[in-house]
Parts: sequence; structure tokens; C-alpha cells
Amino acid sequence: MTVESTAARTSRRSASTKSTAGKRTTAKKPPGTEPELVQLLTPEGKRVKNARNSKNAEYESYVADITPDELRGLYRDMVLTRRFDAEATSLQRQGELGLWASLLGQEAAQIGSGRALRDDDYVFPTYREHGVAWCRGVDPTNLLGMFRGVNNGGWDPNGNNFHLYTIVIGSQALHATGYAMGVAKDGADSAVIAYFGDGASSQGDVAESFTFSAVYNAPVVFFCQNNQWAISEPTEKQTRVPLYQRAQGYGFPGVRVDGNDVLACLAVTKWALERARGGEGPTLVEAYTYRMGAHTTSDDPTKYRADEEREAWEAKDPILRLRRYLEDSNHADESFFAELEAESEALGRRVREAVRAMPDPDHFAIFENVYADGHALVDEERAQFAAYQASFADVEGA
Amino acid sequence: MTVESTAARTSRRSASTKSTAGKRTTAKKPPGTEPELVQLLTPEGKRVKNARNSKNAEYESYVADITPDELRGLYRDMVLTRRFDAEATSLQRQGELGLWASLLGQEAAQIGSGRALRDDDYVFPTYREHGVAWCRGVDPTNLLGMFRGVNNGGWDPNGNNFHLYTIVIGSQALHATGYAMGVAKDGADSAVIAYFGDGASSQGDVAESFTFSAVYNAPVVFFCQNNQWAISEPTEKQTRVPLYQRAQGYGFPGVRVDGNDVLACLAVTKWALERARGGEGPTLVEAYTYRMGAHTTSDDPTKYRADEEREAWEAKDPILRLRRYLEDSNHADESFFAELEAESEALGRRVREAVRAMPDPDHFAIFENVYADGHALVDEERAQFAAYQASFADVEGA
Amino acid sequence: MAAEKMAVAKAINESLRRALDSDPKVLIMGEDVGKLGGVFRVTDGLQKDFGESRVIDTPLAESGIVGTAIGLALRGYRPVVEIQFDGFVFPAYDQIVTQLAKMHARSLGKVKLPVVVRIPYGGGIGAVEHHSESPEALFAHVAGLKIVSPSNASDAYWMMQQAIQSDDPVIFFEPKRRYWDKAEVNTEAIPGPLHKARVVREGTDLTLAAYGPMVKLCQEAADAAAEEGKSLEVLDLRSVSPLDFDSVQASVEKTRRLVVVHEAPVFFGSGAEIAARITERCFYHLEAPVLRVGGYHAPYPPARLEEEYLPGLDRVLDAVDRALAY
Amino acid sequence: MAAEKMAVAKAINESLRRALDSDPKVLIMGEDVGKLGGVFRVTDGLQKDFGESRVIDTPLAESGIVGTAIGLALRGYRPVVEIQFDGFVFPAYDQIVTQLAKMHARSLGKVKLPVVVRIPYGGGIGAVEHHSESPEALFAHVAGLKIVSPSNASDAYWMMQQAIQSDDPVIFFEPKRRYWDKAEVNTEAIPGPLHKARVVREGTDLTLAAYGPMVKLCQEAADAAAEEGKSLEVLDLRSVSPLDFDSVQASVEKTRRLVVVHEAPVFFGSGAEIAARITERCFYHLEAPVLRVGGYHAPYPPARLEEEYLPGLDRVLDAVDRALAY
Ligand SMILES: Cc1ncc(C[n+]2csc(CCOP(=O)(O)OP(=O)(O)O)c2C)c(N)n1
Ligand SMILES: Cc1ncc(C[n+]2csc(CCOP(=O)(O)OP(=O)(O)O)c2C)c(N)n1
Ligand SMILES: [Mg+2]
Ligand SMILES: [Mg+2]
Repeated sequence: MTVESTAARTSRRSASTKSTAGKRTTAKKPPGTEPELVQLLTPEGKRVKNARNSKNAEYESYVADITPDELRGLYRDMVLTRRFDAEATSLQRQGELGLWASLLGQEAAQIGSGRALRDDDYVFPTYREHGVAWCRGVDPTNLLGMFRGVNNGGWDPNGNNFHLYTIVIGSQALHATGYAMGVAKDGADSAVIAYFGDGASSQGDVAESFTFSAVYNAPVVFFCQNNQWAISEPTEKQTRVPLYQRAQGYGFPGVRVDGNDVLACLAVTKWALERARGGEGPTLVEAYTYRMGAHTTSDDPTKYRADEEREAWEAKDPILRLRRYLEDSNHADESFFAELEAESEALGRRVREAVRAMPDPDHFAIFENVYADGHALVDEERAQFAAYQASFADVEGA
Repeated sequence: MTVESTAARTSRRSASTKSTAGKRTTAKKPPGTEPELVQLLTPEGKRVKNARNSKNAEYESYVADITPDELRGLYRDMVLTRRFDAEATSLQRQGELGLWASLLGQEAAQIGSGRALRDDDYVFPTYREHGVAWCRGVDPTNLLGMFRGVNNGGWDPNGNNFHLYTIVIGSQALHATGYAMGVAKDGADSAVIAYFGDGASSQGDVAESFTFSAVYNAPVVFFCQNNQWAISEPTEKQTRVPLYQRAQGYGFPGVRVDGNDVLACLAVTKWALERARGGEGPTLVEAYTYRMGAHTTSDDPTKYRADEEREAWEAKDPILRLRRYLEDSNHADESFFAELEAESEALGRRVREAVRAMPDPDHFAIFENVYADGHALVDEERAQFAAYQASFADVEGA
Repeated sequence: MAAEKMAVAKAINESLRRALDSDPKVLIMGEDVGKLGGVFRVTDGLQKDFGESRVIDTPLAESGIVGTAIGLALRGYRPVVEIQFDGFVFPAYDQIVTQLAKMHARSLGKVKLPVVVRIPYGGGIGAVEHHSESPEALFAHVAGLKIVSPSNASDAYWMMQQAIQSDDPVIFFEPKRRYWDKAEVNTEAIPGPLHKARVVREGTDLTLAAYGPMVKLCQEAADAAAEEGKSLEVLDLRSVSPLDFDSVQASVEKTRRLVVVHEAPVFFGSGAEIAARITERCFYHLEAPVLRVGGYHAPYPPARLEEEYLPGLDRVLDAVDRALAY
Repeated sequence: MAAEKMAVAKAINESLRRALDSDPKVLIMGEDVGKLGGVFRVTDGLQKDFGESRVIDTPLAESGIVGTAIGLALRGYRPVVEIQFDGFVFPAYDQIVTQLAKMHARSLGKVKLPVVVRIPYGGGIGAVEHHSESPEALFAHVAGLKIVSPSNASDAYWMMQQAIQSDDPVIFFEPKRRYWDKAEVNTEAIPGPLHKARVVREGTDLTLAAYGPMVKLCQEAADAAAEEGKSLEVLDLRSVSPLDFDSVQASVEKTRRLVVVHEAPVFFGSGAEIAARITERCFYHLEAPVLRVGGYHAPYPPARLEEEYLPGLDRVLDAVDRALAY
């Protein structure tokens, strides 16, 4: 969440990142070529069934029986999420929102993991999990309040077991861990999932959540969307080894999954959630993906990254590959796509209208909900504020 | 550093530690039996030369040529450190110190690592590194000022490249990392070592120092003395896997060394420092040892741990095993031990006298060194304080 | 049988025990709170009686402690977390200020965070660095938190009950140098409101206002002043946020002079807020400016200097004299 | 040629450039300070010209940024670290309060920590949560830190030069909503002392004291009041710690009335300290209590409410009227 000046677009990210001391560092591997990447649907839309290794096969088992209906459902989720996101971006351009943090490119990571959840699971998002919110049934227009500036969180977290967006990087990983500790105390078999980014992985709070969850064996899944960038900083500024490996040192497994592969994200998250439910404690899932757009509408990525990088990732588009698979396997026909297109447009319209109709908050909202049980000073200041406001009303009325 | 009430000594630490949720956790292995432990001198005083594995052999090479003189030097360092420590403990009992944090049992970890350092290396200690301070040439009596309550740090950190004791757990790991980043910027080939405990490993600051040092490839050695306890909490409250493994997830090596084996600590630290100097970046060394005494003189370990545990560790005493080796190998004779005994006594006497002679600070010290360049409010308050003090002098003088 | 003489530490221990007993959602969390019973024995025996799942030894990470307590509160628990010493609350400061304090408002009232953060605070015990600080002003400036500090065993018992029952986060500052001070505690009394000040001693010439460890000092000062024929009113503020300005105002309208005493540094301390607001409320009543007695603008000094640094009887009486001289 | 019209952000950029140029020990550190040039472009172009070893993009961890800056300072460097927004300084709060502020004293003067922590602060830019706060009081209470905040481009340039040259840690609060305000900057002037207030406008009826973003507002208020025949003196405090009470006192002895304006919440804010101390110093001069205009005791509200929350012209003039009515 940043605000930028509109300085001229000049420098470009140079190809290599040197360590400060000029000493050797680990070079960044080209995306998607890591042997450790779990992938169940290739960019070309082919199912990876006879997995290279047995570990992959284990994940595959979680989506082996997936029905055409479910596949179309995942496709629909991704398409509608993208449509919603695009609408929000354009609402920001129109001045209806102050800011928007687009999830463009991360639909598979979010829908795959989001659809792996049960209703009784609990989600702790960052500020970019619009696709997960969609899976939880949070009305998308409710997400827009904070970006419009009418509230700091516009839904009931317990309504859909989807916590408020958290802006302070990494904080929510601890909340998720604590919540999961509570789930375990209750003897419930639900699980908790904490989302965070590659940049957030550097925060002490995330490390502490690894420690706490491991020590208390809390049923939590850490879902890190490594979208390669933390605003202008590439992932090499956060780590010199793949992020999923971080978990090992805390005594729980980490997996890197193709974050643009909705099936792999669904499968791996289901596996991790099952571990949590089964009393096996935390898991770190690193969804290897790409932030296709700017960090937020205030950001200008041409200052720091090359267009070619983005283009290379376009070929791995999460929606396109599932569409190819649906088409190739005859799991969806023209009418499905046409209906979905219409549904998308309707969603865009609904969101647009809802945002435009969103009223500004009452001035007295400043003083609301500061405390649950009240506070004398808040009461006093509210009263002063009321008198002050009234004094203008008098003048205007006079 | 804690202050305790004098509540009755009742409960004892129960044998097993269950996870909160009652789910499975990793059981603590008996000390010293880990296959991963680097050991070069057995508790019985035998050199481990034909190491089981090639890794051990690599470490062994760092002490292969150690001379009898150097061995006696290590022995002397440990004995004198222990003597100093005992003197401080008894000075606390006599009321000369407000508190003391004993290093009893950790002499090998501290002398081994401390003697691996070069003069131009820089040390960032916790509050318990009296043995390392000794190796750096810090006058032991200077360590006592903060425990007596006459200052918060009584030596010039740059005098011996030994930073002040840091009480806020884990903070100094970041200072060490920053210092090491500076060393690298300067193009110097010196290294930095940060000490911290098993408890400290849970602090976000320590995790962040791992991240920064890895990303910048900083020449720093993280030396964690796992003395099994963080006040009353056993290491299982901080991690469910051996601590040295933490490093892996950040992309640098971690090693567990027998912390009661001065040769192994010397060798492994030299190896890690050499990596740092050679541009290979950070290393984590976990010295597996035991806090033989109370956490501090304010602590009462009978509240939380069994005597048997301590007894088991007594058999692994770091000083005893080197003495056995020196005697068996005829590297030291009776007169050496007798002279050392006398030197010990002299040290004890010197420390005792120095502490007793340590003057209380001048009252105006409150206002000294708050700022390097001065501050109007401090000046004002100092003047008011002076006038206030003088008003009593007048009365008394009258 | 309900009234018993108890030390402050014991009163808190009994209060925690009662809370654990009566509400299965109450948890105790912190470093060394389990077998050891905390470094001050405030949680002594609680893990033995309520188990490791209710009384939880945590990893050594304050941000983690508060952050997971927030998560537990979201799940319906009522965590009471211990920060071992005042100077070690700062690693948790971000979680307290950006999350604990703001989440209720952020959620438009949908979620509540009934978390109590216990902090033994203040000096006078001859400790090493970071073990003697009074950081209450650093929390009082932050909306969403409530800040209280008892001065005696009875308040310690009852205010802890009320803090745990509160649906708002409460920072509970425990006057560590008074932990061993005993007083009658009636565990069957009906306590007054948590955030109301109490007139400890009535007087007519000047009001001394304090909270936590300084209340006793103010009482001693009032005793000493009485011998010189000065009648001081002593107010135990009990709560720093909200601050019971009404009670202070009522007292000052009577005495016309106010001295505020706290251990924390004067600069930007509680005394500043009290002086500013009371001067505004009582501008025509005050015969003298509100004077403040507190710590200097310097790091808390080594133990052998703390007597000079901390407000003591003479410094309080000096301020009283100065205020009376107007 | 030395004098040039510059925006505040550009003035800081130029000042940083000059420091990098003239002292090889000066470093810039922070999130996105490199290629991006910071989210406000304050460090624009610096990495390109001084390299990655002088202008350092850090991992996303504020405690790590300040903690390693301390280590670099111990090695002889002079790091200037950027905290991206006011609300994100709290993860670094422990390192700032327990280490950065205290290490010089802890070492009995042996080590110095010339670290500048830059924090774009304050509201008025329509941002989301945590991007509009004014936490200066939370630092001013802590001894060992110096706190400054420029209100205009010239001060931004020169105060940054002086902050970097200072051997003490300086928290440099940058009024983000004034980043684009332009003013003449003479880069060859000889600046006055860093911690001295400046009379921005002389007046006789009442003193308005402010710093950072509120100075401009106070000037506007003085303009408006002048039209009603009231003569207001406007003080730009420039430094919050130390606070130039002498200048405030001198002004108040003349005008006999004082209103302090800041964006931060009033409760435990800078205004409290100023009111308390000035009332003590000017007890017989003041015709009215010192009044404070600032934020309410509530989390910084969503953008569409910030106009109501922040001090604005009407609220300042209202306080002026109230003070004059005494
Ligand atoms: C503690 C904190 N510091 C700084 C920021 C400003 N900030 C917002 S998003 C961001 C980058 C986050 O990157 P990442 O974690 O990779 O998530 P992404 O935005 O890529 O989804 C930064 C630095 C913040 N919100 N919180
Ligand atoms: C941030 C912080 N929290 C709590 C404490 C109180 N404390 C002092 S030492 C200690 C235990 C440290 O254990 P460990 O890191 O294992 O080091 P050891 O004392 O065993 O050498 C605690 C909790 C502290 N000093 N700093
Ligand atoms: Mg990212
Ligand atoms: Mg330990």
C-alpha cells in the first residue's frame, strides 16, 4: 500500500543483483524451472498425472477425482475474480477508489488455496487476497470500503471465517497461529490459513509465527504467495534460497507449488490442511507466481522491472491454461464460456454500482468502536465535536 | 536477568513436555547423543582424531596442529574464567553485586569460540559472555560494574572489539549483522561474532539477522549457546528440531558442536570465521552445553528442573575433560596445575578487592552521555538537580 | 473469611486463579509463567492446578506472545499475557499499537479483543538495565488501549478481575516494588468502577495525584506535610487511560493546587497531560501551576543512582513547597 | 545560483545527495529506496549515482533495518534509514527505544550512533490505514533521541544536513502532505541551530505553535484572523526534542495566549508537554489556559473522515476564539 509521486519513468532494473560486498550470492533461477516445483497442470493446459516423483503423486491424489463441474467452478472463480479486480482497478482510475491492490496473475494461487478450505477453517489474509475472499463468500463490494476510504475493514470476520485485511506486513501470521492454537485447544479439527507475501517473509513476526506454530504444533498453513516482488524489491532482497525451504529450519515441511496452476495449489493446500487437521502441525506452502500488475495503483513498475519479465509470465497465465484444459478435454463448451462472460459483466456492473452508491461515513464514526466498553475521553471528545459541528449548523442555519 | 521473590521451593519439572493440544511433538533427545554433534575431545579426555565422517575431519584440521602450550592456554583460560565467575557469585552473596549471571558449565563454548577470534574481529555478546570477554582482554572487573549497579556497561567496546553486554534478548544479533555489513563494505577481511542463547533464538530480531546476513552475505558467525534452558523454559519451548538446523532455511550452514568440548568449539568457530573472511557469508554454530547454575543469582532452578539432569552434565565438564587429556598426554605437570591454582586465587583476590573499591557513581552521572551533542532539557534538568542538591547542602551546612 | 491480608503479588495471583476457575476461556501466557510461576511468582502454582493448556510457557518472543494472544482472543479466549519486565514490552509494541489497539475499530465493532497485558513496572528494586522503567505514557497516547495501575493489594485483586472481564485490551501495569506490600483484600466486596480515581486521603491545601507505586510515596509525603501543618489531599488515579479528570478537577477546585507524581520521565509523561487538561478545566481555580515530579530525561540510571533519579519524599515535598509558595 | 525553488521532497533528495557526496560514510537504507527511489521519490536517482553499496534496498523488516543501521554506525558509518510510512515504524520501536536511544549512555559516551531515521508522517493524503499517523510523542518521551520535523523545503534541506552531521540519533519526521510544496532553498546559506524554533510571523494577541505539516495551517489561520483584526504570532517549533521552550516562552510573555496545533492525538501529545511547561514558566503571564488542537483519541480514521479528524482552519480559529475569550 503505497502512494507514489508521479516522477518521470526512467531507470530500469538491471539484469543482475550484486551483493553489497561484491561477494558471491546465489543467482536467481528462471521462474518455473525449479525441480522442486509442484505442478499438476502445465502452462499448455496438460494434466501432469504420471508425476516424476512419488511426492508429486501424493499431491495429485488430492485432485485425482476432481469432476468437470468442479473444474469449471475453479475456472469460473478465477474469471470472476479477475473481472472484479479489473473493475476495481478501473474504479480507482475513475476516482471512486483511493487505491487498489490488484491480484492480477495470482488468481490460481488464491482460488486453488481458497477452494481447498472448509467452511469451518479460518483465513487470515494480507490486503491482496480478493480471490480468497471470493471463495469465502465475502461480498466483493465489501472489500472496496477500505480502498475507497470509507472504513478500515468492511466485513464481519466471523461471518465467513475470513479475517480483515491486514496491512502491517506479517502481523497476521501471528494472529493465525494464535487462532490455530485456540482451535487445537477446542479440540476442533478445523484448520487456519495465513497468507503473506515474499517480502513479508523477512518480518520477525512471520519467523515468530513459525516458532510458535511449531512449538505448539498449531493447525496452521502458511501460504506465501511469492509473486517475485515486494513493491520494487525482487525476492533476492529477502532470501538467497527458495522461500519454501525456510520451514525446514523450524521443523515443519515446506513445499513450492506452481502458483499459476490452480490444481496444484488446490492439491497442495488440501494436503497441508489435512496435515493440520490430523495433528501434524504447520506447513509452509510457497506459491510461485507473479504480480502481473503494479504493486498498487500508486505504483509504477516501469521504474524497476523489465517488461520482458512480465511477458515471460504471461505465457504461464493461470486462467488460460485451465481454459485450454477445459477445451481440450471437452469439459466445457462454448455456452459455458459465453454464460460466464455475461456473468462477469453483470458482476462488474454490480460492483460498479455498489461502489458508487457507497455512502460516506457519518462524521461521528470517528468516535465509534474505539472501545467496546466505552472510554470517558472518547465520550468527551465526541460531545465536544458534536457541539463544534452544531455551532456551524447554527451559523448556516442563521 | 531476573529478580525473583523468595517463594517456597515446591514443584519440580515433570519428565515430559506435552504440546498444548495434546498432539504429537518431537521428544527431546538425551544430551550428547545426537549424531550431528561435532566432538573432538570426549568427556573422558580422549582426542577424537579419526573422525567418523569427513565433515568432522574438516573441523579437526583446525586444531590438528595445536601445541601443548596452546592447550595449556585454553585450560588456563577456562580455569580462570570459572574462578572469576565463582568470585562474582560469592560477591553477589556478600551484597557487593546486585546480581550475577554465571557462565558455569559454558567455559568451553566461550573460551573455544573466543580463542578462535583474531584481534580485528568484533564480538557482540549477551550478558553471560564472561569467558569471551576474558579472551578479548577485557579486564574482568570491568564486567562487574553493571551487576553492581554502578553503570550499564563499563568498558570501551572499541578497546577490545568487544561490544557491551546486551540484555534485551536477541537485539545484538542485528547489531553484529550491521557491523559485519560494514566490514564487508570496508573490504576488510575481519569477521564478526554474535552470541545468543537458545531462548533468544525465538526472537524476531534473530530471525531478521539471519535474513539480512544471508541477503548481504555478511561476514558474521552466529554463536548460539544452547545451554538447554531459558530461565525456566527448556529448549523444547523454543523449537522442535535442533537449533543449528534453523540456518538451512535461510541459506547458510548450521553446525552443532559439543559446547563442553573446547577443542571442537575452537575448531568449528575457526572454520566458521574462515568462511566469513573468505566471503562465504554467515554461519550458525550451536554449542550444545548446559547452564550448570541458576539463570542468575535471583533464580531458583529447583522450581523447574531436576537435579539428575545437572548431575548427568557434570560428567561432561569442560574443564575436567581437558585436564584429563593434558594429564594423560603429559602436556601439563603438577607444577602447571599448582601455579594455575595460585594464579586463580590471585585473580579472585584482585577481583574482590577491585569490586569493593569500586566507587558509587557521581549523582550527576544521571545526566551524562544522554546525548553526544547535548540537549537543552538535559541541561535544564541537571541545573535544577544541582540547585536542589545544593539546597540540602545549605541546610546541612547551616 | 473473605477478607484476608495479602501482598500485591499474591492478590494478583489469587485474582488470576479466580478468573481461571470461573471462566474456562481465560488463559495465562508468557515467559516462565508455568513451573517457575513467573520471576515474581505472580503465577505461582497456576500451571500446576490448571494445566499447561491454560497456563502457557511461551517461546521467548514478545511480539509472538501478544500476536498469538490476539489470535486466541479472536477464537474466543481471554488471554492474560505477562511481559516479564517493563523494558521488554517493546518487541511487542507493534502488535499492541497497530493490532491489539485498533482491531475492534477496524472491524467496526465486529471483533473484540479481551486481552490483558500484565507488565511489572517501575524501579526501586536495584535491578539492572531495562528492569525498572515506566513506559505507561507510550501506551496512553494510543487510542484503543486501556491503561491501569493498582497501588495496593485490594485494587490489584479487583482491578485484575475487572481487566479480565473487560472486552477491551487492558495494559495492566503492576508496581513491582510494591509486590510484597500487604493489605486487606476482601474477595467478596463489590468493587467500584475500574477507571475511577480514589481519594486516599482528604486534604485542603494541595492535591497530590499519583498511581501505582507512587501512591504510597504520596501518602508518606502527606503524612510528613501534616506534621508541618499542611493538609494534602492524595488521589490514587488508578487508571491512566481513561484518566479520571473529573475526580482530579473536583479535588483541585477544592485545594487549588496540584502536584502530579510518577516515576516515568516528566517530559511527555502523564503529568503533562494532567497538567494541560486540569489547567484548562480549572484555570480560574489554580493558585499555582500544576507541578510535576518524575524521572529525568535520561535513560533509567544504574541501580546505585536510582534513589537520586526516582521521585522520593524530599522531591515531592519540595514540589509541594514550591506550589504552596505561589 | 545557490538559491533555487524546490519541493520539500526534492530538497530532502538534494540534501541526501550532498551528504552522500561529501561523506563516504553516509549510507541510505530502507525498503524500495533503490531503483524505485522510495515510494515518494525522496531517494530518486541516488542509487543510480552512488551504487547499491551506498543506497541499500533492505529486506522488508523494520527492526532489521534499524538494528543493522546501529551495527553499521558502530563500524563508523552514518546510516540514513527510511521507514516507508509512519505506521510502519513500530516493528523497529524496540531497536529505537532500547538500543538506538540508549547505547551512547550505556557505553558511558564511548560509542556514538549517528543514525537518522526518516519517517514520512501525517495525514491529509487520502491514504489507507497506517499511512497517515503522527507518532512523534511516542519518541519524544524517550531520552537519547532527537526529534525534528521541518515545515518547508529550506528547513527540510538544512535540517537534514544537520541531522546527518549530528552524532546523536535523530528521528526526522517528514511532513508527507507537504512533500510537493515548493519554496526557495539556498544551498549555500549558513543555517541556524537545528533545535531552535523560528518565528514565522509576528503577532501580539496570541501565539500559535506548531511543527511540520501544521505550520502552514497556522499561517493560514493567522491570515484569516488578521482579516478579523486579530494579530497572531506563528511559531515553527521545528524540533520536538529538544523543544525550544525559551522561544515559546518569549512569545507567550508577549502575547499571553498560546494555542498548540498538531495532527497527533491531543491526549498525551506534544501539546500536553508544551502546555504543562509553558504554564509553569509563564503562570503569571497567561491570560488563558494553553489550548490544544489535534487529533482525537481514536485510531486515524478512514480517508473520507480525515478532514473531520485533522485540525483544519476552522478548528484552529475556534481554539483561537476560545483562548481570546478568556
Ligand atoms: C511493516 C510494514 N512495512 C512496510 C509496509 C509497506 N508495504 C506495503 S506492501 C509492501 C510490500 C510487500 O511485499 P510482499 O510481502 O511480497 O507482498 P505483495 O505486495 O507482493 O503481495 C510494503 C513494503 C507495510 N505495509 N508494513
Ligand atoms: C526481550 C527480552 N525479553 C525477556 C527478557 C528476560 N530474560 C532475560 S534472560 C532470559 C532467558 C534467556 O535465555 P537464553 O536466550 O537461552 O540465554 P541464557 O540465559 O540461557 O544464557 C529472559 C527471558 C529479556 N532480557 N529480554
Ligand atoms: Mg510479493
Ligand atoms: Mg539458554
